[in-house]
Amino acid sequence: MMEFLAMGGYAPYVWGSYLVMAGLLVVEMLQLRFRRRSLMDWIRRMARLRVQEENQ
Amino acid sequence: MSERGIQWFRFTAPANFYDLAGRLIPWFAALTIALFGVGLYMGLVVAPSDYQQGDSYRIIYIHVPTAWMGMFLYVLMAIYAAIGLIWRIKIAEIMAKSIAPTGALFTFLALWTGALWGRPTWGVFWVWDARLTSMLLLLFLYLGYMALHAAIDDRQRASNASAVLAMVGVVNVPIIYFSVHWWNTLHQGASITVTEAPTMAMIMFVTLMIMVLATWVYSIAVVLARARVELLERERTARWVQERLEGERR
Amino acid sequence: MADREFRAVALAAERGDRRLFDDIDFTLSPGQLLQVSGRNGCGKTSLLRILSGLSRPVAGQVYWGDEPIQSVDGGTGSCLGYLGHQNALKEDLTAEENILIAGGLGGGRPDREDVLAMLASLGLAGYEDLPVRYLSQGQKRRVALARLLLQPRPLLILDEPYAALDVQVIEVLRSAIEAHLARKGMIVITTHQAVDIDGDCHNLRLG
Amino acid sequence: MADREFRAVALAAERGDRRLFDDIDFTLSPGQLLQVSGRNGCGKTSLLRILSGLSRPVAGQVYWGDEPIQSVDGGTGSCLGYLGHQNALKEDLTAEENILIAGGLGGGRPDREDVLAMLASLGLAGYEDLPVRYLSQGQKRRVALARLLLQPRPLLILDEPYAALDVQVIEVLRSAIEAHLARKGMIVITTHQAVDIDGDCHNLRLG
Amino acid sequence: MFRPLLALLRRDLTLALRRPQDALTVVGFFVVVVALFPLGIGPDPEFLRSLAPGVLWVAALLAVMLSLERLFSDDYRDGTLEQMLLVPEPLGLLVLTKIFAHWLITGLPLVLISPLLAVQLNLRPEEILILMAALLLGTPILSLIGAIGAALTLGLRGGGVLIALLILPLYAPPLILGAGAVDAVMHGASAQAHLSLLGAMMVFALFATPWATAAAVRIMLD
Amino acid sequence: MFRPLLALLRRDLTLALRRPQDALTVVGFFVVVVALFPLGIGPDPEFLRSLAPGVLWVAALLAVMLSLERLFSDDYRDGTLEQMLLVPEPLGLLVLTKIFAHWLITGLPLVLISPLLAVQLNLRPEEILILMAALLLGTPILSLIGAIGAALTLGLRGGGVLIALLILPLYAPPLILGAGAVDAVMHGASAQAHLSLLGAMMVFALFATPWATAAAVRIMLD
Ligand code: HEM
Ligand SMILES: Nc1ncnc2c1ncn2[C@@H]1O[C@H](COP(=O)(O)OP(=O)(O)OP(=O)(O)O)[C@@H](O)[C@H]1O
Ligand SMILES: Nc1ncnc2c1ncn2[C@@H]1O[C@H](COP(=O)(O)OP(=O)(O)OP(=O)(O)O)[C@@H](O)[C@H]1O
Ligand SMILES: [Mg+2]
Ligand SMILES: [Mg+2]
Repeated sequence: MMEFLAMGGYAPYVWGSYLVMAGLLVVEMLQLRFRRRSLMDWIRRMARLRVQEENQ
Repeated sequence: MSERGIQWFRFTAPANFYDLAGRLIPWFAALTIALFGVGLYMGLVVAPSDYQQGDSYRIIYIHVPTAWMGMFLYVLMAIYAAIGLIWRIKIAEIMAKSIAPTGALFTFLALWTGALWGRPTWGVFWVWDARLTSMLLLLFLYLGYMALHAAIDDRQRASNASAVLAMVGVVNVPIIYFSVHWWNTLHQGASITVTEAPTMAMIMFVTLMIMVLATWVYSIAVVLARARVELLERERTARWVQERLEGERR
Repeated sequence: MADREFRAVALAAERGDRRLFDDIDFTLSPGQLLQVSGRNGCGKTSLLRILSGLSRPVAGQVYWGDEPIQSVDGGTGSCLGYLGHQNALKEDLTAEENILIAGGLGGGRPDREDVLAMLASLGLAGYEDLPVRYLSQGQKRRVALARLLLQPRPLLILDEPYAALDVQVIEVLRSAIEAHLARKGMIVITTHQAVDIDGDCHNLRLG
Repeated sequence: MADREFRAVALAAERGDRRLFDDIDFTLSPGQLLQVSGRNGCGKTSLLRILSGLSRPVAGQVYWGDEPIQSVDGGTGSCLGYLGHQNALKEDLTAEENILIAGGLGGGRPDREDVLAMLASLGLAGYEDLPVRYLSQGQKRRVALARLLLQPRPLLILDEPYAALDVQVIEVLRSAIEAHLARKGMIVITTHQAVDIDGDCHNLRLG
Repeated sequence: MFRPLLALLRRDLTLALRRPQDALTVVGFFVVVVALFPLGIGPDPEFLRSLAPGVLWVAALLAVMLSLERLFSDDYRDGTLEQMLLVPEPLGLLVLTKIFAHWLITGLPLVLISPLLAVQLNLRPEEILILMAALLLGTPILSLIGAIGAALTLGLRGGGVLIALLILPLYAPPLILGAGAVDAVMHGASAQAHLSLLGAMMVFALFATPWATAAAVRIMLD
Repeated sequence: MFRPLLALLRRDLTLALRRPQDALTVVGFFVVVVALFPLGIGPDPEFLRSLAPGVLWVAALLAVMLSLERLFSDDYRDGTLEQMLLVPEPLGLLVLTKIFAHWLITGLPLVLISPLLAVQLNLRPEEILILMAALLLGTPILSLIGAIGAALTLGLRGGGVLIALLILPLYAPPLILGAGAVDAVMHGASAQAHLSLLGAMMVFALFATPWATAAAVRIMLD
């Protein structure tokens, strides 16, 4: 296992590449999900507002 | 906008696109996980280390796919932008805008992984090699596109303006590439260039292709997902959005 | 002066998420004036820009005779003159130069005497050869008006032309407008100030 | 509200080479309004800027009580509010934020409820949390007015406050001005639009 | 047909003459940037000489880029650009005329002042000739390409810096070729190839960019 | 006493957050300018390394300078600056607050991104540390001095280029010291002296320039 992690002495480079890539892809997906959620909330709020206005 | 134009693609109608993308995304997401799983296992565990570069060569499995993806997505983005600008097709505009962040991300990753690979192989993180330099300029083109999009408030105007920029950029990419190439070979200086891996072993090649496929599927999934969000944001007052929202939880 | 009608068909405009107006239709014949009125923010400026072909409506079309306004023979500018919120003057040029050059740009060859006479009639005698920068808010507006009135266009589109003008000049402008209508010109105008105009006036209320 | 007089003594202004006005004297007591009128370019804006201490006269002096206006205790801004041709709004902030921050900058701690109420009274209910950029010309002017009216200053200096406003809002503004006078405030105002104000009004004609 | 274009050209040149400091500041900027380099890098003459083509070109490029912000923005702010859309003349030609005027006012003076700076950086006469030729071909390209960026940032806050980000990547080819031309003569080679490529690029830009710029102007004024 | 200053600082930072691209484009410009140099000068790593301190500093300086144009001009254009003169608070302090906000938005990011570029130009870790320290001390000086130029060119046409001409000469001392610090470590000497001088200069600028800037603002708004 340690041997695998050491990558023949190139650990910083190899893992630096792979982990950064994994990290950034995950960040991209999370950011997308976050954006989608806040957008949905906003649309719902506006819809509620409109209904409220119409009822008045 | 006045003449709604070409409707022969069924999915150009926003609601249809929204639904279709929503149905496709889970499949691509699943495929992405599977391909990355297999690719990473093969690349990091199964494939033997290189007799010259040792284990550092394993970076190739992400370096090459990201580099390809970065370049390809720019062209794709420009094509969508042109379609959006000329025929005023909303979905194309949205696709162009949605591709940009992913393309920039992959371009950045190509630079990053290349730099980390360069250290063990060349002894430095960076040389002003033609390929590296034009990749860097490509990143700037992406950033300029996104900055322009962000700087303009009006959505329609933003996508039109950045479409012009994307098209100008794509005409220039080959010019940039050749001039940079020429510049580098004219000066003496850095004689190190990106070396071809010596006749790749079969296992390496297969692994590489799996990883390339994985980044492809990932890009499709993410771009579609982002396009859906963009679409919602643009059409948030449309009736179909309200209808979709009744049904959907998240 | 004009021999065609100016028509708007089913115009709609959006800004941000809001639909400003919908289904605006009208026909303006030679000699008629259309006053667009409405509260602040109801979309008057947006409508006037669409009418002059500067921006595109979300739906509908504007016609000059039978041609869409963007593709009029000889360019949109050959049939209409537009005065926006801004004066479109070069601050470093004098009033006279500004008007002469604008005339040249429009393809005409304006006469110096006419320009001076027009400026004088708007109360700018003595200010013709000062760089526009030295003029006050209202004086600049007058120069812009002089430029517009010197380009003989059948249709004039005026966005709050009275803004910043003092009472005397408003009077002058009013008679210029009436003369233009009498010559079978057409006018589209917005304003928050009440100025009565003699002629075939119509009203369009937004919002 | 105010307990001092606002006085101008022998003011003169020059722009370029021209003397705009000479020897302007007046005294404004609490509860009085001064309307500055005159043709375009006679120097109204220049006078108002001098009165608010933003620019210096060639001759003469402006006093707040016995202090010259530039060296009032607590800063010029503590005794007067100024509304110029420009609205002084940040386009990226909402109407509400703009007003709250301007209040904070003035050293006060404005109340959110008051701000919303004032905006509503000026017909901007529903627009409070939109970036000002999205507002039309007249709506922006209203936000600037709301900001001014929320800073309780004894003296208000208003340069064409009615510009770009529609009729309803002019009415609202008129009653706000009358209320300010009734509270023993003072006002200096210029305008080309005729709006009758009930109160102790005086007139100053330039040019 | 050409009357409006001439009127426009005359207007832009008149405006520039009324405000000579505008054109002079561009030249001033060029000179100052070149002068900063020895401060940052050290005064060694041989070293400076080997840097000279690059530094001169980068400085010229930055100077042109900065001046570009004003290419349309003045006309935009005071509403003249709007009126120009109403002129019965193809917008592309109007744009080209404006670019030409802009080059006469800013690009040409750079070319003319460059020998002075080149001497200060120890370039030789024959190298200076090539430098001027390259700049003569290159600065119009910079103006033409930059006009697109100028149009795309019309009316945006922070336009100046945004322009830079948009067009600097596109400036790489003329920069490489231009600096390369001088470099080639410095190393005893011929600059022929560089210069002909630059010329070809200029012709291409001359025909292609005005339309892109016109489209951008229309979009931003929509 | 401090409430208005805090309100101002909060306002400026909020505005920057609403428009993050403004700050990002400054960084982008910095990066792009640095990237242009190898294109103009050639890719030889050793050569680039010896240029690195000068190039990085000149690029940082240009980036700060360009961003300065917007320090007061937004406030000037929409009339907020006029209102600020009426605030019961010394104008010098208000100006200092604005400069501080401006530095947080533009100067600090430059410092933070500089290591990346330094690596591309082949600087070594210990040199990069000194580079960052020098930039950390130097960029505030650049902002402080530049503010005077920004105030003096308020409302003038072609402000951007004019600012450059006014303040670039004043930028010579921080440039020499800053680039010199890195150069010193590159040649095995100590950067102590350079850094302390830079620090002293910063303190001096901190006390002197806000008042000059305030005076300039008053004059230009008269
Ligand atoms: C920051 C540094 C680097 C960048 C920006 C970069 C960029 C690229 C790009 C754009 C490609 C795809 C181009 C094509 O397929 O024609 C590529 C492919 C490749 N790179 Fe890199 N690279 C970098 C560093 C390296 C290093 C250090 C190595 C190994 C020593 C390397 C090895 C390769 C290989 C083997 C390929 C695939 C070969 C091929 O398909 O032509 N790269 N790189
Ligand atoms: N870029 C924009 N994004 C979103 N909304 C906008 C934008 N520009 C304008 N609006 C909105 O569009 C509406 C119409 O603006 P417009 O300038 O046409 O009004 P107007 O009728 O001319 O008003 P005024 O009488 O005040 O000049 C306003 O309510 C404004 O809030
Ligand atoms: N910078 C300047 N240099 C020279 N003259 C100037 C300058 N600014 C203004 N003027 C002149 O000063 C006069 C007064 O200008 P001011 O703006 O005070 O007029 P105003 O009374 O406010 O006019 P308006 O009703 O049009 O707003 C004008 O005639 C103008 O020509
Ligand atoms: Mg309007
Ligand atoms: Mg005035």
